[in-house]
Amino acid sequence: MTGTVLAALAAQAAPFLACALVLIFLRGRPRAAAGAAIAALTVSFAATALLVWQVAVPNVACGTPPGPCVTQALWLPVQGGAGLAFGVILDPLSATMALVVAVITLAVMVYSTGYMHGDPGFGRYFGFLAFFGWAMLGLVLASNLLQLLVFWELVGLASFLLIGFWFERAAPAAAARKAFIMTRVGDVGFLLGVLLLIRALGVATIPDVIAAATGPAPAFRVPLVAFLLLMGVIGKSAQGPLFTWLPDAMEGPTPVSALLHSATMVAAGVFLVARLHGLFAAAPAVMHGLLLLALVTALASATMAMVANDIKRVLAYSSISQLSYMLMGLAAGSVAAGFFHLTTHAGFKALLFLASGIFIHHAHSNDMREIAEHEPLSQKAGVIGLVAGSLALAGVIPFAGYFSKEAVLGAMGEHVGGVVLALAYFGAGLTAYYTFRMVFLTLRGAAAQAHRRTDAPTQPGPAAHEEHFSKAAHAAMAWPVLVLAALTLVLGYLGGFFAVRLSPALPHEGPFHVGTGAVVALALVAAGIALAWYEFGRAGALRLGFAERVPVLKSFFGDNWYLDRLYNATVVRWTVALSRAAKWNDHTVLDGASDVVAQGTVWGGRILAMGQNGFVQAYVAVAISVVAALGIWLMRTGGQP
Amino acid sequence: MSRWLALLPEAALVVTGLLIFAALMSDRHRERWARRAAELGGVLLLLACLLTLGRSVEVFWVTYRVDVFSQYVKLAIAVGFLVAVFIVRDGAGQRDDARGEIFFFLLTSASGLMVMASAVEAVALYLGLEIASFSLFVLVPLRDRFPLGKEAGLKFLVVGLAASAVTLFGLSILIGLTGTTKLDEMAEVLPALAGAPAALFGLALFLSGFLFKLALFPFHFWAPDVYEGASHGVAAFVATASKVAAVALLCRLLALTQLTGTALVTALALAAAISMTLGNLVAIVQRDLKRMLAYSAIAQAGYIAVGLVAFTHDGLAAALFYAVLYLLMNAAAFLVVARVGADGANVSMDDLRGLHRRSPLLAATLLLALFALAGVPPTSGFIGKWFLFRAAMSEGWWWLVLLGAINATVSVYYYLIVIKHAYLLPAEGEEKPVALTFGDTALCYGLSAATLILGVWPTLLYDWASRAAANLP
Amino acid sequence: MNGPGLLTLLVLCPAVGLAAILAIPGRFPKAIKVVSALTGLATLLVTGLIYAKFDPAASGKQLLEQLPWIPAVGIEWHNGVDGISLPLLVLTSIVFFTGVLVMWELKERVKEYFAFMTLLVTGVFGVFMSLDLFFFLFFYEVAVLPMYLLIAVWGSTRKEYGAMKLTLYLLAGTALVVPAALAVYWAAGLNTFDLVRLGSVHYGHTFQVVVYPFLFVGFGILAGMWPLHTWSPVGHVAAPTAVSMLHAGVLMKLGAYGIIRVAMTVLPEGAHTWALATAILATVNIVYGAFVALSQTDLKFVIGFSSVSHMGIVLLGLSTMSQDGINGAVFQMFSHGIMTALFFAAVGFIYDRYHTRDMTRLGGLSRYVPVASAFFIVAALCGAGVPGFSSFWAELLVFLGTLKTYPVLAWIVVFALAVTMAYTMRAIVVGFFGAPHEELHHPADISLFLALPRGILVGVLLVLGFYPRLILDIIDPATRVLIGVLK
Amino acid sequence: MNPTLYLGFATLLFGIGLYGLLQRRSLVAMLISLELMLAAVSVNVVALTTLTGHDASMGQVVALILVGVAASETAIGLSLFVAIHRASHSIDVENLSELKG
Repeated sequence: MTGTVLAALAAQAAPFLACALVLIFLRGRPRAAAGAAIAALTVSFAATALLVWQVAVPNVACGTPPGPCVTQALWLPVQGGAGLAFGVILDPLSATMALVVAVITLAVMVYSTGYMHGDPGFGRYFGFLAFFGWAMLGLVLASNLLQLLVFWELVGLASFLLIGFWFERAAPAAAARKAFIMTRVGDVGFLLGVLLLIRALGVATIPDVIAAATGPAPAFRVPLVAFLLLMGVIGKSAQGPLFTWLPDAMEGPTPVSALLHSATMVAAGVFLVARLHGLFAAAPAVMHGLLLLALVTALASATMAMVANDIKRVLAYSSISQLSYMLMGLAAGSVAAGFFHLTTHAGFKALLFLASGIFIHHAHSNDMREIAEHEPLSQKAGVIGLVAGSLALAGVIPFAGYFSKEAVLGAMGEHVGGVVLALAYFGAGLTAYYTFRMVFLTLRGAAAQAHRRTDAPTQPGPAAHEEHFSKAAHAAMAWPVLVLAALTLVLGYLGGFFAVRLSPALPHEGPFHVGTGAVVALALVAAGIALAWYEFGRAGALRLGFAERVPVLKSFFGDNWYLDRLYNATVVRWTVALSRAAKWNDHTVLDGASDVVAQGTVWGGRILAMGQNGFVQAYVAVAISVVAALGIWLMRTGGQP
Repeated sequence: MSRWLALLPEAALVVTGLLIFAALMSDRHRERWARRAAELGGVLLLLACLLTLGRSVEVFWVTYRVDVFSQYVKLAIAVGFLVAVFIVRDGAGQRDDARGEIFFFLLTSASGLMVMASAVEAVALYLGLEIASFSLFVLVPLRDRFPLGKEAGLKFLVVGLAASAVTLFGLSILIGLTGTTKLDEMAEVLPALAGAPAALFGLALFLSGFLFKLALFPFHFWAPDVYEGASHGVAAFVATASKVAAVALLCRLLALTQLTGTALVTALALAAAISMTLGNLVAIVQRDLKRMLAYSAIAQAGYIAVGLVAFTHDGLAAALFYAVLYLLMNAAAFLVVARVGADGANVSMDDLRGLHRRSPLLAATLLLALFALAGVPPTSGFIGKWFLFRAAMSEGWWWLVLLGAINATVSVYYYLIVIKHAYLLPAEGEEKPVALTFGDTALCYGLSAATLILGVWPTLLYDWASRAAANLP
Repeated sequence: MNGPGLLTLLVLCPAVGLAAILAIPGRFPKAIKVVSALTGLATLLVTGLIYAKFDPAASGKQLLEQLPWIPAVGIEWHNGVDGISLPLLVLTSIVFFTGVLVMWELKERVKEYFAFMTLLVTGVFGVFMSLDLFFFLFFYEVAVLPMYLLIAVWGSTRKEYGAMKLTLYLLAGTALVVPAALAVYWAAGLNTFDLVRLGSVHYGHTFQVVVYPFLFVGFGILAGMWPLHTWSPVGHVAAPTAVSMLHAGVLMKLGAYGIIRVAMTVLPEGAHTWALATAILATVNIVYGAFVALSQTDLKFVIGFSSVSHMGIVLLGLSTMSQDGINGAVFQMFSHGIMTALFFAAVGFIYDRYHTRDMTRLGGLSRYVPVASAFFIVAALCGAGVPGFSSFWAELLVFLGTLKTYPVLAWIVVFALAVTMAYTMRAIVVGFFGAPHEELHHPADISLFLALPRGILVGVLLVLGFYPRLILDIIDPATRVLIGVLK
Repeated sequence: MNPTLYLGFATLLFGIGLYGLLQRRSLVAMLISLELMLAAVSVNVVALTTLTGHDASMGQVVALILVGVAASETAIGLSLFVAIHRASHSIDVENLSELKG
């Protein structure tokens, strides 16, 4: 076992131990709990940093058959194969992703010490966060597809627990349930895919799988497997038909949204595609389907973001559409582009959430218009974070988002082009529009006071526990925001780094070039921002978007394109009906049948009992006649039956 | 001289008879003296049988044979007699002026049964049967605290006499065909005639008297009425000792000739099937405990017949084996009945309510006895039925075995209802605890222990049974 | 021919405990409880010794002990364990021990209760170790019967109906098994009930095809096979906590074990002939159970039907006749045993405190009894096949096996997982999340002592969930032997 | 001469007795019919043993024994009937059908 492997194990072990410690012993001791969790994640952070230093920077490629990058031990004996070995895989991709996860988790934990201050479930909260940290790192470093699936489900579990953290309120509970079930629908496909792989290969070590898929004669139907695996991706990364759980997931605490539902967990799907890019590339049709699906999702979620008034929902929709962009990049064939966007997005989207968290915490409301009424500008860190993040999200040069989105669009330009490309660009414009709609709605409240109903009920300001809300807590919330804000300026320059390490196959991508595409994109972004300014930003703006003016669109966009209604009207209703039918069948038909048999037996007894009618002569008659009958029978048959 | 030692049990019978007779002569405490005498005699009988177990002689011009078979059966009868005497105790439920007589007639009946066990001559056999029956004909109607005792007695009498007439008619045919009344000589002649319907019919008619004692369909009708009508002790004797004798005699007669493959076997199989089914189904709807036990007895007779239809050594051994087990478990059940209904009145399900608190010991005894009757391990009923079914299966009676197994399941239903009353339902009104003498307690423990031990380790008894079966012609 | 050893000792433990309990006067309930707990501890200890002496590497039966019992009919006291029965012995002693602790607060008729419980356990141990067909069925029924009183006396909802139904169903099962067993005995013609020797005989094809269904259905009833499963939810709902634990946790395994040990081992051809049919039945079990559970409101009913569904996975694994499938099935038997025990233990606490199990009348429990709720949630997640708990691996293996033998069924079953998740989430969210009902009077959270047994169960689930080889390395060799027979 | 005639006669007698046993309502009449059945048996035995060349004495012994048995069962029967009559002032079997089911 080399040092790197040890480091990888340590990175996973620390949060796991912290989680166990906190959940079992420290639930009632907030400070200790937070301390343990943060300490653990610091360890993970150091370890993953070491990994990056040892693996990613020198670019230790992971050849096939698995070179030194995979270290594993037999975990599950299965028929027809060496059995499934679990371990760690160490290559630039996993190392970098691990670092990203560690950093964001750590940042969010620090932030949470302030945000969750005084919450009765404080200890439990940090236990869950540590649990998530463990699961996510495990997912990233998993060397075996099945192992990855295990952690995949565990992060789902963490998501369930954290969305439903405030379980006493109906909404979070329902949201948590929805999230778990919906992602499970996708995961079922994932599981089947993995099962098919194991059945076919007898192993599921990632490099082997890729080798088998890209080999001359794959032992399994690659497109089928790829498709099934994508189901998992779609569920986890909230794409296409299965995205509606993500907006609801915003019922969780804001730091959770920042960590799980924008930066890391939902990106797991994207990570999986990058991880298995070889396999997916071997199924071009599926990849093309993914590309289109992602494109549709991107635009659709953008439209939804244009009409939402809940700041977190806006961010959620934008997360969906950004995830789509990552997938588009991957689908277009460039791991580097997709993963690059994942990294930058992790940074600035976490930043946006944390920043919005500051406002929410301040105004005790998610509604941007209400936030606007509580001197948002007083929250310096929040403002900085929100603006920086928005610039990055909108893709304004020189913020991180610009470079990564350029990379994605550039990669698409290389491979697809045409209408698809055009729409992708258009989506970028929309992004800029709804992002700055958010910014203006949130921050430019004062400018619009004049034009708004004066009799608006003004919120009673910060709530009770604001008073004893310590300075330390404020700092705890401010610092991570500022750090991430700084990162948004830095991360953008990692493009080359990723290109070299993740897509060596595509040399020409080199350091990302700024070409005509970039100009177009910037132009669209500018247009989007301008429109947002006109509608929301300028003094005396109506603060009403063009989409919101059309009632049909407003309700259609605002209601997830009626997808939830559709599901409730079809899948959910059918399932419930089916289960009712089954229940009826069980209680009425099956039980009824057995009861009938029992009753029948008893009735048989009653009837036979009538034979014992009390008349002795009848008894004798029966006896004698039976004997006589026997005699006759004997005579007839001559004694042989 | 030593060969006469083999007749020790019979001697014991005579002595006991005289003792009881003398006791009845006395005019003060005659019941008590009679009981003492009977108990003493019972013990003597038991010892005598144990002593003579394994001897074999033939006396009285080869009409009376003492061998493993006969002594095995006599031992069982002795046990049955002794237990019955215990259960009778002070003869509660018997007409006051006839309380002492119970013991005498029980003894005569027992002696009849013992004669049956040893007789190897048809007329002697028949006489033994009648002695056994007539004593009971006398005892049953002498019932008190139950208006219908006489009716029960009448039904017993009429059905019994009819059966005996049929038996005799069969006997006459057999005599006519074989020209002898000695079973051995018949055994030599019959195989030649085995095919002849007349011979089979004669045999069938001759068997009917013993089917009557066993209460197998179609001669079962008397059982429920008599069990319900007779006092507890008498019913117990009818249900235990005479059952064993009947089984034994059926074994002896069926072993006479090779019947396998004849229509008679099919007939017996059908009788067994009907008995099991009818007994179990009708038992479900009974409320009176003794009547329920009567129907269960009909079903049990069916199980035993399942073993008999195999007509193999295994089958006969299993039947003899099960007969003894059945004697013990049934005795336990009747003991509970007799003690719960200590005033001599019949016991209904509701009288059992709250028994587990009124007398845990009796409740436990009942539980074990009923589980044994239902054939549930670790009680002896399971292994007994296992042997019976095993034997039947060996001759390919799979449908009979399947039916038997299903019947066992059905029977569990009504046994559990009884157990439910004893263990689950609270007593209405105040719970009156059940008084038990030391003897009763000992008997409860003894019978329960027997049921359990034989259920787990039946080897010894089964060996005797199979030796007895091997001893049949 | 080696005489009685550890296994006999193991089956004697509860028997002796039973005797001791009977010896203690009923007015010392505490003493009786202590004795029962000690009995449980003793069984744990002995199973520990057996586990220690057991050599996973060596395939085939071990710790054999053989002793002529009724030579005349070829009945022997013949015991042995292999990789299939060992986990089940361990399971039994764990569930028994925890079950006793769970019932610590029992008030009424303590003596009888623990007496019957130990009797039940005696039977279960006997079945899992017996290599003689007679004693197998002997103990099998010993285990089945005390259920009636245990449920009818100490149970709750429709207890008499549930108890009677359960008993009759199970005995009907044995009514099918006994004739079949005897038929096999005579067909072999060795005058022995020794399962090993009976298994070495080759029976005629027709015979196997005809007799196998009797054995499969007969045992299958106890394993909760559709459509003869209805006794199980009703019985579980009626039964008191520890009895539900033992019943769903251990007794239902007797059925599956019987199918492995008797039906499949003795009549392999029959097994092959009927494999598809049984697999389809099992699939119905899984899907149907999940759907019914989805619309139940009584928590125990939810668990009951989830048990039906999970036992379906066991049956499916067995029907695949493949190594993965059978490995998974046995693993699932173990893990489902622990899981259901935990389930019922958790619900039992809630029922004791709230006197209702209707999830719509509960709600928000996690707020007031977080630990007790956590136990339920853990069990539920395990049941939903979330990784990190042992069931995940078991189900995975079964699916693998099925995918090989019956791909279509595998797809159906895997997609049914979504439904499983749905009813699990429903139970958790409706019963334990959401706003606490105000009218409920909320008790104190579960005491440390009562949490202990549940904690043990959780521990087992987690450990095996983390490292499945702990048990699979034991099961696998035995399965290879079985596969060899089935070939 | 051949036994068939006697056999036929005996069977007839048995049948008559049976008919009486089943048809008559008076207990005494039923008892008499039973006696008829036993008599039929005696006829049978004697005839068969005598005419089929076996030793006739055996048959006659059996017959005598049967007479004795018949006598004893009559005694028991009649005593019971007396008791019944004392109790219910009737010996009609129809009235004795309380025990049923």
